[in-house]
Amino acid sequence: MGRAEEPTLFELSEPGRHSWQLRTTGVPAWSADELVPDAHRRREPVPLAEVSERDLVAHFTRLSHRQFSVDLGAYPLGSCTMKYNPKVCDTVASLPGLTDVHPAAPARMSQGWLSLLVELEEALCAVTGMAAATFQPAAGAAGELTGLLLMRAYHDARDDRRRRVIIPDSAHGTNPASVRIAGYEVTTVPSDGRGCVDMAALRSVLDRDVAGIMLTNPNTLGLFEDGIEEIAAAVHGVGGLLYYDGANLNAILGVVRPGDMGFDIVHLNLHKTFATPHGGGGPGAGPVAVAEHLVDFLPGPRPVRLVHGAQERAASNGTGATAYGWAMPPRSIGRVHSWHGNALVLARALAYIRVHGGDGLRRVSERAVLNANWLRVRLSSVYDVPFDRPCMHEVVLAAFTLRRRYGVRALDVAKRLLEEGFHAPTVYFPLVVDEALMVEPTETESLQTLEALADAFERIAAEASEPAGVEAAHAAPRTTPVGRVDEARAARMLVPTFDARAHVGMQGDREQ
Amino acid sequence: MGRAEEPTLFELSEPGRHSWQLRTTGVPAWSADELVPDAHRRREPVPLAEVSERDLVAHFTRLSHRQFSVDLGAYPLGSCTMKYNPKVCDTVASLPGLTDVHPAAPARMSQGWLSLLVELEEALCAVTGMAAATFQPAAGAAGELTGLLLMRAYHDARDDRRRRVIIPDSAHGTNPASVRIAGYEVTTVPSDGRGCVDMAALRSVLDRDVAGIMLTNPNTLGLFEDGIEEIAAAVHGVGGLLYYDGANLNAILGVVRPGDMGFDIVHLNLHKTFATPHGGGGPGAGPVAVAEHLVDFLPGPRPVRLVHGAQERAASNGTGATAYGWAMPPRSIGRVHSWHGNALVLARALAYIRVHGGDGLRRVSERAVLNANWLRVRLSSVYDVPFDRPCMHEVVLAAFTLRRRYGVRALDVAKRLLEEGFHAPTVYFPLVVDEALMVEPTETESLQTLEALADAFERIAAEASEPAGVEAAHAAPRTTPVGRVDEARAARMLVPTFDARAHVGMQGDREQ
Amino acid sequence: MPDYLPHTEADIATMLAFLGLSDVDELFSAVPQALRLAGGLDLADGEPEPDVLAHMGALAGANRAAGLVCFAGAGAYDHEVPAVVRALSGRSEFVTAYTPYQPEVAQGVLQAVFEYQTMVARLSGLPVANASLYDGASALVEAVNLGTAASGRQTVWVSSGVHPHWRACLRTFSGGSGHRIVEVPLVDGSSAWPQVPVPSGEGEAPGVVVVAYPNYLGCLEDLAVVRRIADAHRATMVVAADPVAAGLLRSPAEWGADVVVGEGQAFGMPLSFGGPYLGLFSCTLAQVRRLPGRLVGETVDVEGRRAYVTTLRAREQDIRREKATSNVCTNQTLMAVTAAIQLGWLGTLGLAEVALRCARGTRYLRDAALGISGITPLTGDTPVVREMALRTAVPARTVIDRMAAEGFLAGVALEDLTGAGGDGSADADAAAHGLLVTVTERRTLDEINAYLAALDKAVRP
Amino acid sequence: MPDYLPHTEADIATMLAFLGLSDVDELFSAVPQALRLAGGLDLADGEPEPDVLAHMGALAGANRAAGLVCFAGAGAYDHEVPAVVRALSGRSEFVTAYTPYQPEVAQGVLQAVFEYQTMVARLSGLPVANASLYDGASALVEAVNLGTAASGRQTVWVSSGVHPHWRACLRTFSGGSGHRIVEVPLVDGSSAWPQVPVPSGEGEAPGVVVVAYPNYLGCLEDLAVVRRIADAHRATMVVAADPVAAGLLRSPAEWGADVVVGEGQAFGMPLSFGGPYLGLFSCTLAQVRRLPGRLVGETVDVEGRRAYVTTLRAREQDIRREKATSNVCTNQTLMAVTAAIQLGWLGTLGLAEVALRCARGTRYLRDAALGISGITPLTGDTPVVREMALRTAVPARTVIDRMAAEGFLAGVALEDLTGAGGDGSADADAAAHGLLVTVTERRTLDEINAYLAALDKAVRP
Ligand SMILES: Cc1ncc(COP(=O)(O)O)c(C=O)c1O
Ligand SMILES: Cc1ncc(COP(=O)(O)O)c(C=O)c1O
Repeated sequence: MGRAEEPTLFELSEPGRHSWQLRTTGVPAWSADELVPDAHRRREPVPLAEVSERDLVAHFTRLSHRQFSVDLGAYPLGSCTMKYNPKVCDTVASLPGLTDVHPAAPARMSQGWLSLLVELEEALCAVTGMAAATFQPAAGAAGELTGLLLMRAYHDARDDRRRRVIIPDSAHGTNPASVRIAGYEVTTVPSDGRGCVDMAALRSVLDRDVAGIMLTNPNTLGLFEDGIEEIAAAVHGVGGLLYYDGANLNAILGVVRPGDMGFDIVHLNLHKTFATPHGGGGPGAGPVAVAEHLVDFLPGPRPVRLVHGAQERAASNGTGATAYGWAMPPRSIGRVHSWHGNALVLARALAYIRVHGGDGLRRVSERAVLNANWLRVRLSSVYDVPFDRPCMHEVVLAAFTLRRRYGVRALDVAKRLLEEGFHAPTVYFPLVVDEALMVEPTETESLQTLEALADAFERIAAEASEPAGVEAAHAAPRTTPVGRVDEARAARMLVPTFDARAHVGMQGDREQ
Repeated sequence: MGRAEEPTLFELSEPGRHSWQLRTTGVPAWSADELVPDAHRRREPVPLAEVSERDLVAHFTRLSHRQFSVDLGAYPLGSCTMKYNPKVCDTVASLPGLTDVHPAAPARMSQGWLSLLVELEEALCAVTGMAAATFQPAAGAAGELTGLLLMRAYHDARDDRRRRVIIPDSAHGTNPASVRIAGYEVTTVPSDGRGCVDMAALRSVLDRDVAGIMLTNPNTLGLFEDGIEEIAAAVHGVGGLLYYDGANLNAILGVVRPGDMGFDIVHLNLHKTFATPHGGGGPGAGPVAVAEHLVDFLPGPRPVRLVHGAQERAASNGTGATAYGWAMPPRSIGRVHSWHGNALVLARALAYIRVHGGDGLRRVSERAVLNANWLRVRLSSVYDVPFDRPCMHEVVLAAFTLRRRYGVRALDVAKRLLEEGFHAPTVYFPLVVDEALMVEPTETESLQTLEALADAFERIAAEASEPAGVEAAHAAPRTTPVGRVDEARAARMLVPTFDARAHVGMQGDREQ
Repeated sequence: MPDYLPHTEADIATMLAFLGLSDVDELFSAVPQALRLAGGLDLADGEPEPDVLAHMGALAGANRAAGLVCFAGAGAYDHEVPAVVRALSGRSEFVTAYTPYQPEVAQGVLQAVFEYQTMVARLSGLPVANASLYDGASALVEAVNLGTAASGRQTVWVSSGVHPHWRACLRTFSGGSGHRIVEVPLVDGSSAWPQVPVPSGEGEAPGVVVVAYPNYLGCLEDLAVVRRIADAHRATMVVAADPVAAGLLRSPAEWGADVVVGEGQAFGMPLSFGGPYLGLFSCTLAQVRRLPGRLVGETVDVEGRRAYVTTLRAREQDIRREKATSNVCTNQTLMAVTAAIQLGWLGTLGLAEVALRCARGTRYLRDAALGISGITPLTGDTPVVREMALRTAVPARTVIDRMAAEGFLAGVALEDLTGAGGDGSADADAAAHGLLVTVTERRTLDEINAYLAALDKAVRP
Repeated sequence: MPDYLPHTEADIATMLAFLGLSDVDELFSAVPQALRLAGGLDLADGEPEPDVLAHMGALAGANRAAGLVCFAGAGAYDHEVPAVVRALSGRSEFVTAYTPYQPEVAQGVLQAVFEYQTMVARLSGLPVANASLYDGASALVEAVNLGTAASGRQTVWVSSGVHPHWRACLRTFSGGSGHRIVEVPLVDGSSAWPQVPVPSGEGEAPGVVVVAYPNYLGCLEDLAVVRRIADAHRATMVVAADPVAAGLLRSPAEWGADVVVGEGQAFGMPLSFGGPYLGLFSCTLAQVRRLPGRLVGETVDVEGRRAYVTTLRAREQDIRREKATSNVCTNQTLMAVTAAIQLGWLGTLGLAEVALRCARGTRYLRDAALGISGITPLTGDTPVVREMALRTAVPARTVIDRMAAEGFLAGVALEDLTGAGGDGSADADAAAHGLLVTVTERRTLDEINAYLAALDKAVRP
């Protein structure tokens, strides 16, 4: 099951089939031409698929059997924190009292949501050591851009025009891209031999044109930047701000806080650290938390706890209970979302945080780091470990020896792992490591699973020393729904829609 | 995915792991020995599995990928009516207002449920042409037994002791088994050359010792017993009752009613006709509907619409609305279920019936019969059709020619179909047909699906004429999660539990 | 015309043409004209899903009991069902499959049931468990059928501590099987075995002895006595055991049970007005060929891979037909899978904890309730684990009505239980004033205290 | 200690020993002592799931809006979401997967997104659609980025008929991009393009022209005019189109749009207080290398089997880094999959029917509402498809408060929309008395009539 090719919904379609059923309303049945002026009226309906509910279900259920997921097995995709997503959060995200609230409903009618957001904000501030947060950014990258606009607003407010933002060479691609889109120039600093920011290089690029630095700590090599105090002092010294990319917060919950390290702005990836599922690529949530001196610039309106007084009494409808409302920060950069952010994702995160509590979140990080280090030590004899010292929640291995000796690349190792029932690690990232295999087991994998994963890694390496093994590695994966995919052809003969197939002369079906 | 062997939960278990989380209650924490007398107190906890929620989820999700289902594809399993089960019914069956009602809640507090049951009873009576129904039987076989006890109670009440029940040789195994358990003897009548009850044979066994006859119409050959009026007259003539096995009601909704054919007792398989899902083998629901002269014997208590008067006013709490209550039929055979039957299954059936309405149910049968006949005609040139005349909602094909010519049996055809992504038809049933392949496409399969199914059937037959094809048929299925299973060994070396593995010397894992 | 039918007009025309028919009605030519339903079914026309959902929602809304804090039990319990169990047992591969007749594509259900059987066997202490029966009552009926077949004797001694509805079912089905059911009275919460007249001959000697553990009033019966009676008569000892209480109690097998049955609703099934629930059934190896229902066994496939399959099929109705000892075909597989998931979630310690918490809550409520004037014990000092029977100064039905107004489902009136099935075993006054109260692990101290306060008011004349 | 961690004490001991550590704290030796958090997080200890669910349930219960019959829209609509769409989009394979970086095990998500792209392209009439953006606003921002890059000019003419929040986002992000946003006023519901001062030079000439169709007041703009303006300036024409109204309206591509963006919430996503929603984005083939976000393409695997993969990856931030034109990584894939399922469920005729029913309900309500004294039109006779702006005699916020007491979410106060984002484009009185009312296909005649009756009372001084 899952191995048979699945036709597209359009190929299953037959004119006249239907699935839809709509409420009986009794509203007068004017025709389209009575309702829409001729010039605007569509002549033919939008051609979609026409299938029965039965075929709709079979189609998407079969597609789901062609998809790997956390629920099917270990997903040690470095930097992505593919931990188990508790099912209780699905229940939370489907409570009608949360799902059926219009985003423009007046505060008086959405006290539950406002209270939820304020509670989450307080929790995230406790975790990061910051003063306040915005929930509007819908994912990490959106948080980055928001954070950089805050940085800009901060300097602008001091009439201090700065043009550059510093980024280490190990940074995730969203960092430089966000910097560029925020209208800044990127200055890259190299990593030193220990995998940390090269302090000398950093100092050499620091001047009053530097708006700030973007870092994640632990960094994308899975290593803790132990010079962070020095970095912070240096950047603050030239008037720059420190931006924390929260992708790796999973390593340090309850251990150390970005605020205490000197960061001014933090974005969090709730879909990583707080187990809200990734959904095949989203939705995420990328709240941005800031230190006191940046609070006034936050996007708005923001959910706030109303101070006791007239406003509160009005909002709580005379009940006297603490009530919540909206407030626009005085020097807000403005909106960064159509509404208030990915609200249901936020509700999931709060539930996760409450189940764990302060004590549980710390355990999360301890176990994540324990798991990663166990894998590091276990695999260090068969894979390269470019920076072989204690790592945090992920470890960057490399296949350069395998490649040099046997021609087996990181990509081959990844594809072989798919055959073994595991998802592959992140490959070829961070860019500073050749043939990188970035492994993040997460805290929800058991020792048995780690052992099985390590066994698979070792088996693949051992096989590589034999010709059949090399061949198998290059031919992998063969037990997956499809084999290696021709990516070059996809780009060369672009088929971005079913309708585009006709242009490149694809057949409705391959030869039987 | 789905092809890798999955360890049992017990093998994934590690002492000290846990998934459970229970509400914080604040109840005093007495110890077990303060609560349970020594003689009764368990010394060691019941050994179950100890796994994390993450492993629990992965385990059962992976198991689900080793399971075929209606949602994954066509399931033409004759007699079982594996039609599409609308998802809206899942929603109905999870409404807290239905799921959170204790079965012993007083009628005043469960008016919704009572009203639902009465409405469903009325609908089933409309469909079957009967006077009243009981919902207690949890599946078809339970309905049969209940119906036979009603038959007995009816005769007993007339002081008319009868010992035999007639069953055609094509009957489903539950019929004779139920007859036996109801304390009757089975008298089998053969089918005639047209696949119907042999009237002469029937007459020859009819006498005043016959309590009744059990029939399904259409019968298990998918053929309508067109002599039903004659049968009914003959059985009633000797004072016997007619029992209708509702397994095949899907063929005749809105076309003809068991009551009008002369049946006195009808059981329905809601899990067939009314699309409540089969759940891998249950739960079902097997309500029994009866003609007027049997109503007083029904199991009880029964949900009833209260007559206007004091009782109603009490139950409706003075609101004056029509209210519902419980009533024990005066000569009830008693209870046949711990409570009121498989209530949530009943709720699903009512939702299905309401969506279709009278007009829609008739369309269901029309299309079911259309689909079956299309397959019959299409496949009649390559498979044997023992009774080649218009069928109802299913068609019994046979592989005796394939077997004779090439040694390819019905079982082989079935296993090859599994490889093609379809479920197999019912094989070797009914017993009166050699190498039977009982195909019930159901009305929810589209013409395209029927064509693909017929193509697969034809391909298998065509391949059988070549040695490689025969070999492939015998080796099938090879693309399924496991290959052909050693059933003999399962019975010979019985391993009914994980713990029994030790006794027969099974390994924790097969050799790596 | 809402429905789920895929046929377009063009499809229908094509198909009819292929069949050489001109009209859909001709498909039914075998149905005698005189029998055909004129004018269609006497049912309203179909309504679109959202309308139907609104109707069903209105019905659901009319169930006041759903909103009450539940202290009712009597065989149906308000236990925790976590989101994870609902999510997994609701997977459509489990929900929309049929009985695993094709094991090659049914390993998911088969393995889950195999795990379920293992868990049920561990709970009872017996080596074999089947793939499920309809409910507790049907499991008991099948156990009695097995026992009478094994002993060759039709007389069945049943403790009146067995759930009244289950006993009612036994009586109903004895109408077919011809079993002679002898109900043994309860005295002060325990079965009074000595009150059964000494059997006057082989015909009267019991072939089966049935006892509940704990019994339906929540009391722990002396199973050693029952074993001795069974031994004395070479009868089969059947124990109807509460599988949650099993987390605290010695297993029925330790007490010598031959067959253990039970209601599995507590393992992941919502109250649902009584169904679908789950009949638990386990027995000794010696009885395995008389086992009712399906049994999954482990085996291997052609390549030697571990595989599961339904086994000892020769017992089943589709093969043995009129010689079968059980007619069960469709059972409660999805509920068995659900129970396996729920028991996997609870695990060794979770089950013990649930049982312990139930017992604690029960103790707390009982101690406090007996301090209320107007409440007296119905079962004396007999140990109580999980359910208790109280005597209320005003009729129990009145108490339940009054407590509903305070937000509680106060319990089950004994009268409703024993009356409904036409029992009559309990004496009328005890029944009218008997209130069966349950405390599960879900009940908080605050809820219990509020309950007690409400009870205090409710039992005043 | 509730959590989801599998480690037993024994596991931890084994693992620490393997690492040569004696304590878990040593794992964090790289963290400078001075920075370490003393005393743990300032958060309460963990609570078991049922307690958390109770808390979240209480919060949910405090949202009165959830129980109101919804006549609010303004970019977030109460459309039918059938059980089947929820069931399929909730399948854990879709929910718990990551971005399909390993196509061999991600064909499920990839194909679903490919189908989504096809549907979005068919809706807009343009040949390419991406795999989703965050929401309507982010899609608009990206479209403007694409347009300015294509034209090489930073000036953007934006109709004030574009949703006020989206315009607010445009303004926010222009703080980084340096775009010059020129807002074109609405007069009587339509963009008054002639009011924009004639560009005095290349720098002032628009590189992008943005219009909404229908605009946020529900009016149909003349897109031919917009195309002429775009042509005159060789500017990119961006249309923010309502994808449900597209079921009734000519496609933006027919009007000459270069880029079409929209909010996809209407396709299967509940209101959810504003998210997660779905940014729809489609464009011409000529612009495909500037397309923001992910794009799935069809290709083949090594054996020639049809396969899908994310393509033109060189555009994306992880490869182009500081040269990327968009920073989007995580998007709204699950929402795109949901939309594909919902659009598969609606199909060709269902979408047309939904649009038609919306328009009918809107017409009915508008006709009747304008008969109420105290209600006047805010947008004159401009055609209205799906959303309407009314002027209420008392402030709109007051109307909404009063109508809530009658069980309705009466609509959105214009003041809240234009004020919240710090807009100020609408004049203050119009904003304070402007009520945006929406009628979807879910609103019954009874609901609408009851609404009208309540409105009649609510607008009295
Ligand atoms: C280190 C790092 N930073 C930023 C991001 C961007 O987050 P998102 O994908 O939520 O936009 C990611 C995730 O992909 C990441 O790994
Ligand atoms: C013809 C026939 N009769 C009776 C039954 C028994 O129904 P159930 O399986 O619900 O007990 C079946 C189904 O298996 C059947 O096909």
